[in-house]
Amino acid sequence: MLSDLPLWPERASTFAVSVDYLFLFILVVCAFFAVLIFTLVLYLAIRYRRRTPEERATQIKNSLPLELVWTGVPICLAGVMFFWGAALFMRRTIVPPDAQDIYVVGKQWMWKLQHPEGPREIDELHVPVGRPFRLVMTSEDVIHDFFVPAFRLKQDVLPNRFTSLWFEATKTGRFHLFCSQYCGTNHARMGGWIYVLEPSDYQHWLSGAMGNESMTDSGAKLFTRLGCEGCHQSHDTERGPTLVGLYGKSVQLAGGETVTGDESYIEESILTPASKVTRGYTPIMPTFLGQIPPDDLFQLIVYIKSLNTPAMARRQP
Amino acid sequence: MSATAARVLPHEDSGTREHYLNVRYGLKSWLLTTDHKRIALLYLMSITAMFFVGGAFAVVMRLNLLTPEGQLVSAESYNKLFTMHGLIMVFFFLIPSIPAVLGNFLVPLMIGARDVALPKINLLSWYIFITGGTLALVSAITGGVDTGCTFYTPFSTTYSNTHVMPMAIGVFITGFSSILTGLNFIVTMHTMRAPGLTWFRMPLFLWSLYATSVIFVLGTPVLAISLLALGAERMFHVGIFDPNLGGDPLLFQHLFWFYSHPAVYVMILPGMGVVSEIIPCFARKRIFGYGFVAFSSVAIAVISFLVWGHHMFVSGQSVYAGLIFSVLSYLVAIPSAIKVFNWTSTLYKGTVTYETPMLYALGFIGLFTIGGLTGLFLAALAVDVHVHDTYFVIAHFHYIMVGGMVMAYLGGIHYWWPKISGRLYPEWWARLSALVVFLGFNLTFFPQFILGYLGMPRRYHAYPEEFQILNVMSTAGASILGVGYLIPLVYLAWSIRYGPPAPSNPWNATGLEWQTPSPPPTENFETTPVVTEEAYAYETRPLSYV
Amino acid sequence: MSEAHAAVAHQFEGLEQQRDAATLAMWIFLVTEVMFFGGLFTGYAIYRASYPEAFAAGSRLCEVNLGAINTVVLITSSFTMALAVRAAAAGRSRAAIVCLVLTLGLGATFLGIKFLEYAHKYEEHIVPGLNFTYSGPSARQIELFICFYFGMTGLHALHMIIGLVVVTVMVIFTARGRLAPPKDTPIEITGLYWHFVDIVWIFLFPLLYLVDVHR
Amino acid sequence: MTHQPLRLRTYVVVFVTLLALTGLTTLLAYLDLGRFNLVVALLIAAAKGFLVVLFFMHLVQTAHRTQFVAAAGIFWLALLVVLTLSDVLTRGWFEQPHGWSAIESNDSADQSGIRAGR
Repeated sequence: MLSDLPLWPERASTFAVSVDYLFLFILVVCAFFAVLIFTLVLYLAIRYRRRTPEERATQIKNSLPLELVWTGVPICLAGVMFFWGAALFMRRTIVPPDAQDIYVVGKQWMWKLQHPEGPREIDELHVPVGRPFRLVMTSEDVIHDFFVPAFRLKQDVLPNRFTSLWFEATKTGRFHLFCSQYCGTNHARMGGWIYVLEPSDYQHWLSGAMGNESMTDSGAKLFTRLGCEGCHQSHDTERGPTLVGLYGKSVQLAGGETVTGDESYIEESILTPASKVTRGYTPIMPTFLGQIPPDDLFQLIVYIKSLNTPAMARRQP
Repeated sequence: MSATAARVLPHEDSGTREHYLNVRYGLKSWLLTTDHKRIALLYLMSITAMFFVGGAFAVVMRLNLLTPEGQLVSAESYNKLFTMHGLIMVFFFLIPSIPAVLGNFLVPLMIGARDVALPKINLLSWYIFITGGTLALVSAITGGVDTGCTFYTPFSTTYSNTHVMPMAIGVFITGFSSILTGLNFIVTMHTMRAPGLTWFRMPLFLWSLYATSVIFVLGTPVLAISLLALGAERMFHVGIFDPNLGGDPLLFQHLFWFYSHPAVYVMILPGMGVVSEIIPCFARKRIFGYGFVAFSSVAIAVISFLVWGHHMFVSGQSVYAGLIFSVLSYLVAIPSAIKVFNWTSTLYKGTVTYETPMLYALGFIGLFTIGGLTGLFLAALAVDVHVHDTYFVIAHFHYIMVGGMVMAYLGGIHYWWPKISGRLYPEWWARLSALVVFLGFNLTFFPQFILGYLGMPRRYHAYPEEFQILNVMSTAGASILGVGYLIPLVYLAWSIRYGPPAPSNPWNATGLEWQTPSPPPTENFETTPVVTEEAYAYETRPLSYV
Repeated sequence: MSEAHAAVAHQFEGLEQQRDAATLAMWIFLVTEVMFFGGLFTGYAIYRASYPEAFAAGSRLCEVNLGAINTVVLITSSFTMALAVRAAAAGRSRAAIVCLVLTLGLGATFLGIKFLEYAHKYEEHIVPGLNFTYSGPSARQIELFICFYFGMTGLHALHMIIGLVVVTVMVIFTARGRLAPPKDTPIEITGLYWHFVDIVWIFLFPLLYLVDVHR
Repeated sequence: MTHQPLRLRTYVVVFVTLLALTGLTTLLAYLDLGRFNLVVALLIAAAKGFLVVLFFMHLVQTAHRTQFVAAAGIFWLALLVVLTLSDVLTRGWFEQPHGWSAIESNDSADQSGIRAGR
């Protein structure tokens, strides 16, 4: 019976292996102290039980060195745990440059995922093994949390804000996806599966799922439909700065400080343009808050990012 | 001043002597009393009722989790169950349990005063508690709340259509009850100590209540303002926390956890104080490292205000803040470790006996150690990424709240029951219930550590099949625990009428509260006692009482 | 908290202990009030750091001259309250009553000016939740600022009203002679509360009105 | 302890200083000091607050423990504000964007460096 009673989930990502080592280290330290305290309490309670009513306890003076020992040792152990944990946390935060983006939208009780090449998925994600992927995530309503126990990774997904989570799968197979931030009635149903495939199977799946157009094309259509072309063209006009090469560039703001052109900046400039006005321009851009659903917003952002490549930039009016 | 008779006989029948219970009768004498002892009993009755209401919710939740599909109750009612279980157990049982019941009863007695500094405010505190409690129960009966006991926005402000407002106002009102209790204790301990009772001769129970009161006074108002803002946001949709209107949901989490993390220390510090009283008494030995245990209570109260960010490591909080809060969270674990080591060393070379309070105290040390150590997993940033919002967290805080605080509360109730009721409880029944509680508790919550690391998220009414075995074990444990908690209710009630009358110092313990008859007269002491000895001077006490 | 009959309540040893307990209790209560307002100040600090321009624009919607007058009114009322406490301690109950009534008048003036400001904002249709129809760049964040404006000054005005009621009770008790020394602790405590409410306004005035006057 | 009352002169001096500081903070607000506007305004407000606390509320004469209580109130408020701001102001520091198709955009040098994000 014990064989199918697993004690920890599969290790299916680079991060999972290192987290398990840290978990084991803390487990060993805590098990040692727990056993130490349990045996000490039981031994002392039994060894020094009152045998006869006349027995007298021998009073002990406090001992400063003993107190310093059991203050110092826990501090050192805690320090090791902190630095190890913090180092791993930084590895979780710094995204490797060659990671490919996938856009995730959490909605009350389902996950909508879209690959830049175009395939859309609901509650499922197909990824090849051995390649890093960065999930750029936002929510349409309340706070959700993208949790994959097999990868030992989770990240809250907040409305009107992008949070990212990167992983590199190391094992093929099917792994649970949960929503682990309470989000309402069917919070328990809001889950799914992560399918990690061999690269060849992944390509096969990708070509099969190419039904709809890539995000860049649908982004371009949106760019024209929403009238962005009127102001943002291949070069600066007096009405609006060009968006060619915006992604990753430092933008000088009217207020004097500089901001990096990342997804959050693009999203904020689309939804609430007046909060970060580029130097030399007046805040005449209308606000699109509440008018563009997050899926379309991702497509616009992918299109704007694609303007970094000269080929796409030439097709701008 | 120590009682001279070696074997203290019940020298006068407490029935004829006038004491705080039989001085006046009738509803008015209870509802308008300013006697801290009667107010303590009013609190005892109200929080016991709330404990069994919250416990009932927990039992239904555990039964629902027997099967992976969770068909016992629907998703909505399961969400309401865990929210109400959390809110009632935390705000209406655990927070007032030791401070308002044992604290109200014992603080004046332990410092040799006739009453707390502000008796009318003490009664007002109980009425505020009852008002808040009624509002919470009304909200529960008329439909319940499904936002989770943390009221996270924007779900609680815009997306939940349950009775969030009455519950938020109920908790808002109850917060002032703990503020007033905390204020009362601080002023009482500062200004009304008996002559000769310096700070370092005070029992450690008072040190832990002092630290708890500091948290009450400094933390609870921030919860009040965050619930007020939540109410305003829910009524006027003005965007304080609504991201679509420019607000930041993380601001609510910051304000909520600024109070709620110190509140979890409010839910353990008094338990530590009770254990620091019980262990020296039944080991007949001075506590080891009095100064260290006292200062670690205050240190816990202060550092607990610096660590709340560890609840938000994966919530979108900045990585820089995560690093700061992780370091400080490890710092707050140190004083707790010091306390555990000092309690264990107190047993060395003592003459230990196993009365029920001692069983609860030894159980507390074991279970609190596990609870505290699992906190180290949650403070490590990388491990918290995996175990945050899973059953690992549920097991961690239940080990501290139920394994620690409720065991200490029951230990304290049994330890001071002769003083409170003037009757002795049946020893063997009490030892049996202590054992049942210990076993039931471990069977309920230890499997949840494994469930947590396996990745079962919390607040799930249905779960994948592979988690079922551990959930069935946990439900089995919960039913044993439920029975374990019912037994004391029966025999303690029985003992009020049929228990043998208790002498003034049944355990022959140190402390001013044992130098007045039990149950004590309304004025507590005929003449204000003078303290001459150190805190736990058991070497000068006469030998055992057995 | 005023023990009308016996000078010392039964649980205290002497008058000194009772006065110590009362003032310490009031100071601790004021600390809870500091943390209570502290929650709003934290929210204000976060949103001002996140939306500096919007908070500057929002602050320009507040009438600085009325705010300045209110600050002067409240500081004067704090002065008269301090004199009242001093007179009561010295047993000059007539002078104490005069100063207390002056404080009442100044407090009422403050509330009058405050509700005048609220009325102006209502006419300009910038009351969040009721009739907020301000449009323009970053209207949402300006509504957030105005919401904090109403939240903070509203809570402060509520504390002013409570203060006025308590001071009125003190005037009645002093007139009846129940607060002659050594039983004048309640007046001192009311003074502490009143000065606290004044200090909250001293911080509210620059944060809400003087954010961006120079542009 | 029943402290002897302060001289009337002290109250008047404190009152006049408070009025002067109110005027000062209003005037200084009309000068464009950039970031320092907020710092100056808060310093003046803190000075006025301390004057009221020390003299009008007799904190100067009360017992040390009451002074400690007042100091604790200010310290805890600072704790709440500073630690919460430590989260908000440093949100963009570590998560740095990376090029989608990784062409070397003009200032990729500080790509991985820490920058004052939003």
